Amino acid sequence: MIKVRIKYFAILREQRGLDEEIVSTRAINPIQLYLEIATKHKFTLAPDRIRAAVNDEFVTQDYALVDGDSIVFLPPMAGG
Amino acid sequence: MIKVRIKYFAILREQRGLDEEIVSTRAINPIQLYLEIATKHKFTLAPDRIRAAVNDEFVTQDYALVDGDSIVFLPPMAGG
Amino acid sequence: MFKILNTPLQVSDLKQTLHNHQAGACITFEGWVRDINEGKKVLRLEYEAYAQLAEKEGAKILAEARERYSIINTLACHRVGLLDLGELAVWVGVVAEHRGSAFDACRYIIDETKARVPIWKREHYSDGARAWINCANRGDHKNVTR
Amino acid sequence: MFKILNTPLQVSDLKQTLHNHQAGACITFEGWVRDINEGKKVLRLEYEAYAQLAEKEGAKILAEARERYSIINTLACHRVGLLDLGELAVWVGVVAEHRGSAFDACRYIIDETKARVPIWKREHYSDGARAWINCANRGDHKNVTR
Repeated sequence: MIKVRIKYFAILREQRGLDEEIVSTRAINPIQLYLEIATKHKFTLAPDRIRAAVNDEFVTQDYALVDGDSIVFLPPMAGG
Repeated sequence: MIKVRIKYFAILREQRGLDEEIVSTRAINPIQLYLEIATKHKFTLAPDRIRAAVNDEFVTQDYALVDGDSIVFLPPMAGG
Repeated sequence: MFKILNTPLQVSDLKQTLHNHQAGACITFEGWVRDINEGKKVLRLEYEAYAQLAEKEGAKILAEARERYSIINTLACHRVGLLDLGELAVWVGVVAEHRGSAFDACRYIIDETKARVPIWKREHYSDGARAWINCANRGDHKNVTR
Repeated sequence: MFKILNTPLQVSDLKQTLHNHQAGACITFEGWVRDINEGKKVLRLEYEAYAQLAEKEGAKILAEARERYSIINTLACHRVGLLDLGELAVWVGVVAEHRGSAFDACRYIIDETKARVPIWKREHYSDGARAWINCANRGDHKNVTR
């Protein structure tokens, strides 16, 4: 088990009902973690539509999570 | 012979030394008229680099001049 | 520099910072809040950004534009928060010696910004509904809330 | 509308006239007086226009842009007279629902304006010489006067 901080934005923040939380997880990468929390909180966005950032950098979905990481799941961008 | 008004702009105004004049000419079209005045006033621009406008409309160089026309010889455009 | 701001963008101040005596062309892009999107009447827009990463990725896009195109300077800002119709959401300015590269760079920057910078948009409609744009899941409109 | 003006162009007033709640994108082009042209140091620029025909031909270009591209509105102004370094010589603004057609239309308008609108430019150099641009005859620089 590792502990990571998850920050939520936009539709995920709304569906989760909070801005951030610290979770204990057995997920070894962002995609596993997303599947875990998406099921729990009934997120509507399919995992293939989500990108991940760790410690304010984009990462691939197979990035190896470490204890203390701060992770953000990014819904499809819609700036402009 | 017809009488036409010639208005000068930019390098032609400078080389002619005036803004406009009325001339009597036997030229039947703009290109003939330009050759006539270019020789007389030592204009440096070759006739193939000049366009013509008559009565505030672009015309082709074989436009048939009529008495009272107001003609402008246009040096190469350089706006912007 | 790519800035995320939560206050109205001051276009003349932004453009002022780009002034340069070598520059012959300045192209600006402004993204305004429109009243209709895909047939639905929009009352206002809400933008939200992951600011740290947005400014970092935005700066990367500006650096790419400087490498790809012959430009002198560029600056971009994106506003976040609630915006009314007609308000300025995003501004991109590019100055260059000649216009061709300024047009190309400006277009590159706004295209890449929309694709890569973590900013999200929620439309507020006249019927009271709100929806996060690009977040419908397989077209089922589950993202619309009332 | 395409205007020839002999006073400084007021960009915010110009852009204001293009505001529209259907518009999602506004592209502007500004042509500024540069300090160097083809290696020569420029002190100031002098623009002269055949105003009646310039405004008529300019309006035609704007109408062509509206026909070719899906845009909502467009406006262009060109200043004449003596301009200092950094001053704004020409302004083109285009608003559209979407940015692609606004970029294309803006580029079309400035390209066509430079090619077709009867406006002439004389550069004043630091050595006291002046030259009408594009008027050298067969490269002999006879148009340079001191």
